Amino acid sequence: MTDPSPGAGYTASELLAVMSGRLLEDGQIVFAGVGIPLLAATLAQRLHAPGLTILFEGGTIGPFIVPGELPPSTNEQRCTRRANMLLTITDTLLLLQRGYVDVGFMGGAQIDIHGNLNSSFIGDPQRPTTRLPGSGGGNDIASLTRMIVAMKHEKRRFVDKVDFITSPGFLAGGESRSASGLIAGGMYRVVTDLAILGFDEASRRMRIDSLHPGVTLQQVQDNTGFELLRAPTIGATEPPSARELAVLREFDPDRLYTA
Amino acid sequence: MTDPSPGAGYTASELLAVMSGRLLEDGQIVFAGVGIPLLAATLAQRLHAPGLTILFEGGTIGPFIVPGELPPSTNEQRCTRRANMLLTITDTLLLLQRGYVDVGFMGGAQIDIHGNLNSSFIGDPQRPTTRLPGSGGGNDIASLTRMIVAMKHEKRRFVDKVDFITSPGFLAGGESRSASGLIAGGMYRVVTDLAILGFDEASRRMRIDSLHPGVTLQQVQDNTGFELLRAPTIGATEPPSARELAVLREFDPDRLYTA
Amino acid sequence: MVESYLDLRGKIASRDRSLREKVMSLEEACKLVRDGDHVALGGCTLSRTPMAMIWALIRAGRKNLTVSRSIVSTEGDLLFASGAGARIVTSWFSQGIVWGVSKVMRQYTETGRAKFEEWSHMAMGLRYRAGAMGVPFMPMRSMMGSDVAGQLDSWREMTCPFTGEKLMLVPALNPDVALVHVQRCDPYGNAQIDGLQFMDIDIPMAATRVILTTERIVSNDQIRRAPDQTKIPFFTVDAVVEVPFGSAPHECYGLYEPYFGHLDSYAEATKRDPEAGVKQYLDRHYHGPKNWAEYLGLLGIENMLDASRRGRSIHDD
Amino acid sequence: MVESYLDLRGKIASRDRSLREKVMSLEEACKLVRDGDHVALGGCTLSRTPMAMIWALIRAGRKNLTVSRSIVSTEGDLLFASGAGARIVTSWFSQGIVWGVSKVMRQYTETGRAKFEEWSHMAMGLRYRAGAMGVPFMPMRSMMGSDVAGQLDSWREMTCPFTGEKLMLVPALNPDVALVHVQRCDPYGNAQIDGLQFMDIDIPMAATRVILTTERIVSNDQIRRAPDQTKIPFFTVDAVVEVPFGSAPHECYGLYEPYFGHLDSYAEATKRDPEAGVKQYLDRHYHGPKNWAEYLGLLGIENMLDASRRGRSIHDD
Repeated sequence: MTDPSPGAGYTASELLAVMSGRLLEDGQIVFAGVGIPLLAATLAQRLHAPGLTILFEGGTIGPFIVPGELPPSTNEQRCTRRANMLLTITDTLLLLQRGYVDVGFMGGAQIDIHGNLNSSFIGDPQRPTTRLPGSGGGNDIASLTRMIVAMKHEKRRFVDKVDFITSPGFLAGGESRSASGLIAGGMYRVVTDLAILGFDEASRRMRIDSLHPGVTLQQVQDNTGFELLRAPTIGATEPPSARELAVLREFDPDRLYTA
Repeated sequence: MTDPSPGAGYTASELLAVMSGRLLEDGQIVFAGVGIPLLAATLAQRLHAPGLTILFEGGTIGPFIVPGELPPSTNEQRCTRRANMLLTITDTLLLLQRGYVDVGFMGGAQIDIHGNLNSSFIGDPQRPTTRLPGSGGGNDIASLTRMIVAMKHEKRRFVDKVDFITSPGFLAGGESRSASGLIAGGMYRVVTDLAILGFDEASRRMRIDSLHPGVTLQQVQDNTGFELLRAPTIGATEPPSARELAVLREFDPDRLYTA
Repeated sequence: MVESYLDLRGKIASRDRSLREKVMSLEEACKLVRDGDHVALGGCTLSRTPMAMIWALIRAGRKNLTVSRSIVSTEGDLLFASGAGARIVTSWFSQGIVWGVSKVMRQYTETGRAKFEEWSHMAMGLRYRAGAMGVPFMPMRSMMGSDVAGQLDSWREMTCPFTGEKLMLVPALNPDVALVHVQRCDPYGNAQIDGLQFMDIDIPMAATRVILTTERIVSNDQIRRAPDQTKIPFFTVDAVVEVPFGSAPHECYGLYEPYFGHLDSYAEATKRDPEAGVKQYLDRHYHGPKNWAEYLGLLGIENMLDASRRGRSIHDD
Repeated sequence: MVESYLDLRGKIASRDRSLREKVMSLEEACKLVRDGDHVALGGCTLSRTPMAMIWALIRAGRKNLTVSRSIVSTEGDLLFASGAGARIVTSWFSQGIVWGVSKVMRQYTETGRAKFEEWSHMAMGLRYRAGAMGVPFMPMRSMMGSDVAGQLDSWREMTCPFTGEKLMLVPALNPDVALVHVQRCDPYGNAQIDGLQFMDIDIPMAATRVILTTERIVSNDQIRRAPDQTKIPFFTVDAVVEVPFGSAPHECYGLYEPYFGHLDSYAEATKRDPEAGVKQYLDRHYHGPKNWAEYLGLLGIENMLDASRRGRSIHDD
């Protein structure tokens, strides 16, 4: 991945964290994965969304992450600092099913034209080139709530059809998701280091919604393995502010997730 | 009800508690209702079965009841004294379904030839003479484990067919219980102030197994609203010992359940 | 009988689930309950009954409620007799085994003026649990073959596609409102419950709106010091009402046992003429007092001290 | 794929479920695990991993186990490489996101020498829960439509008889043995778990045999003083083994955090030549030490103190 604006004073990961954090709204309940999602949600909580509630898959409701003590996954005690409640993993995931979660927020390894995510196999699943770690909560989160995905924008990651649907987006597009039994939720936004992408209401194909500072439509298309639709009006995102970057760096001083 | 041996020095309820307590074995897990079952299980625990574990529907595993502080139901804090664990009602009842309980132990208001219990309606359920309190855990206990029922032996309580099957015994007898989907458990013993009754293996009809001191077969039959089978050998139970009665009275000094 | 998944989700999506204060009075909380609602009650028999909230609803003249609970005691009598409750869905309904069969329950059900809908105890629990989990039913292995099932029509049997066994499917229960009384919670509704939990973890999760009454309100800081003790999460809660002795004359684990003398006299008063007896009781204890403290005064300070002494003895071990 | 109800009940009926002492050594507890068993592990990722028991099973030469867990970390590498584990059933398997994809997991699965069977995380949880409840399946609303479901054949879809909605039915999982590490339990196996519970309430209830390792054994009296803190009841438990730092180098809530330096060096050692690296690790840390204390010595006293200091900081609030 290339930093879209070298000399901008922030890394691509920091850009991702800032841009996706801005999509979260005050008062929402957000089911956040470790890494960029956790950082972005914490950033939002400290800046524009103090009433944001973070849920971690490991069983934590409403924690406050301590700067400099980021957890290695969502399942360690660092995730529980000053939480409102701890509960079992199964009951935490059931909060998604019950409908209590506004936004599921994850990273992605590979995504396709309909927002399906793959974190299981690269290549033929029967004889994979690479066995990836798998679903974790991804399948459940993507099946049961509105999703924001934060990932780096590379051609090999944005493919026409994923090798394996680990976490369902709109499956084959159109009405195929709800026909499969997934009648709630769905892919909402994909945030990359180049742009913010949404999905066309009818075809459920990926669409460019807005561009990050200094990025062109062509640049986004060039880094994508399929043809992107374009929103009627393409927005331009504001660059990360000094305040946003300062808070981010306070939380991840060792650049564990934002190198 | 008439005391079968006036001047015996114990009430019919005390006889019931002693006789049914003796059926419990050391090491068993017993799901006990309030009243006689609770007293009988506590008695067994103090005398011949120190390793008996008592479960209460309200969510208590392995308590020790404090003498003189009997709970008004299985759902108050008095049930929890020195318990090993408290859990939700639903999870307690699920222990029955999972197969962890050796014996379910309840009182009964009305029973029939196949051991079905009624605690819901006297008369036509559509226009009942008496609306009784209902199932409580009775239906689940009787459906999911081997049952001991302690009740007073009266003709109006021992009927050919109960007005309403609240807690299933062997339903219509034979294989009808398992055919209905209830493939585990079943009625084991009915303990009364006159006798101990079992069920014929094939017909699943009620059978006299043994008689209490001074009680005749005819007397049992006379107090029963249907024809009782008789075990090949009819046993004779030992009368309550002074020790048994003393412990019982220590636990229920106010004769709350043993008047 | 079971709501569609999208309807259930829609109801939750429209609620304000942010971390916000929601402390109010009993009277204000009443506004969250509408005539005809399905109201689920926490606690069981004489334990942690949300008595203060029931008291307030009866005073506010709510009508035609369907009320469900694991096991129903005197509060069921009062709901029937006041006209607030038209139907009670439960596994067992009477004052308590030591007082015999409730004459008030009998009076109202035998004359058909009110309905007592009976399920097995586990069925009640699994219906709330299915509701809490966001699925339309739970499979179980009891209630089959019995007349308890026979008199109901809102269950299904199925043959298990894995084992070929017969299973009972009980429908999810998603109450309109849940009333739960707890020992303590914070102003946001994070509740910690000591002792017996009954069905009070599933019920608020299954309900569309939740009213908590609490013996005391503690700070959110205190909750956050022991988050593994929180049993009900704030975002399920719509109202928090601080009501000391909010279950009296029933018990609240670790704080007070039942007021046995009062319950004996209630049983006595409703024995001969159940209808007149319960009406007098309602007039005196429900409609008479100007507030909850005055109600507690009628129950008597000495009785309060006695119930508290017995209640706190649980901590002697 | 799902055992019949009568078989499951028969297995429980034949166990000694009385209140009895069951304290033993790691080596004795190993005898409760047979080659080819399905072994479920408590904890999640780096938390409360029953590492000491896994260590003992590998040392005892157990073979061909199917191992299931909510999320699998380094213990999965070691089970594969030692030959103890032939199949791992889980939702996620890698050392941890900060160390990248496990090279050992890749080596064994990509060459087909061991199997990694993937389910959604909630499916894992509901499979254990169905097993714990004594029903053959749980209905749920995820995994449908995805290739996660597509590559498995032991689930069923159904049309809900109440709502007409499509539902996924996941099969009950009743492991032969459960290994769970806890902060404290009594000699009978009544266990209290602080902090995150993961799937460790359902797993012992679902299993046929349960081995608890515990940071310390407390008296039954102490358990009975706070029975509402007990999370696993004694009658599900077959062995209690006291093993301080029994999750090291993973964490145990409130006592020690992960040994991060050790985990970094493990990742480094298995990076270039995963197979040789993990074998060396097993030789040195698993087969080398004469007992658990010597294993802890290899991890280093300073690292132990550091992990403990960080672990106990959770109580600073």
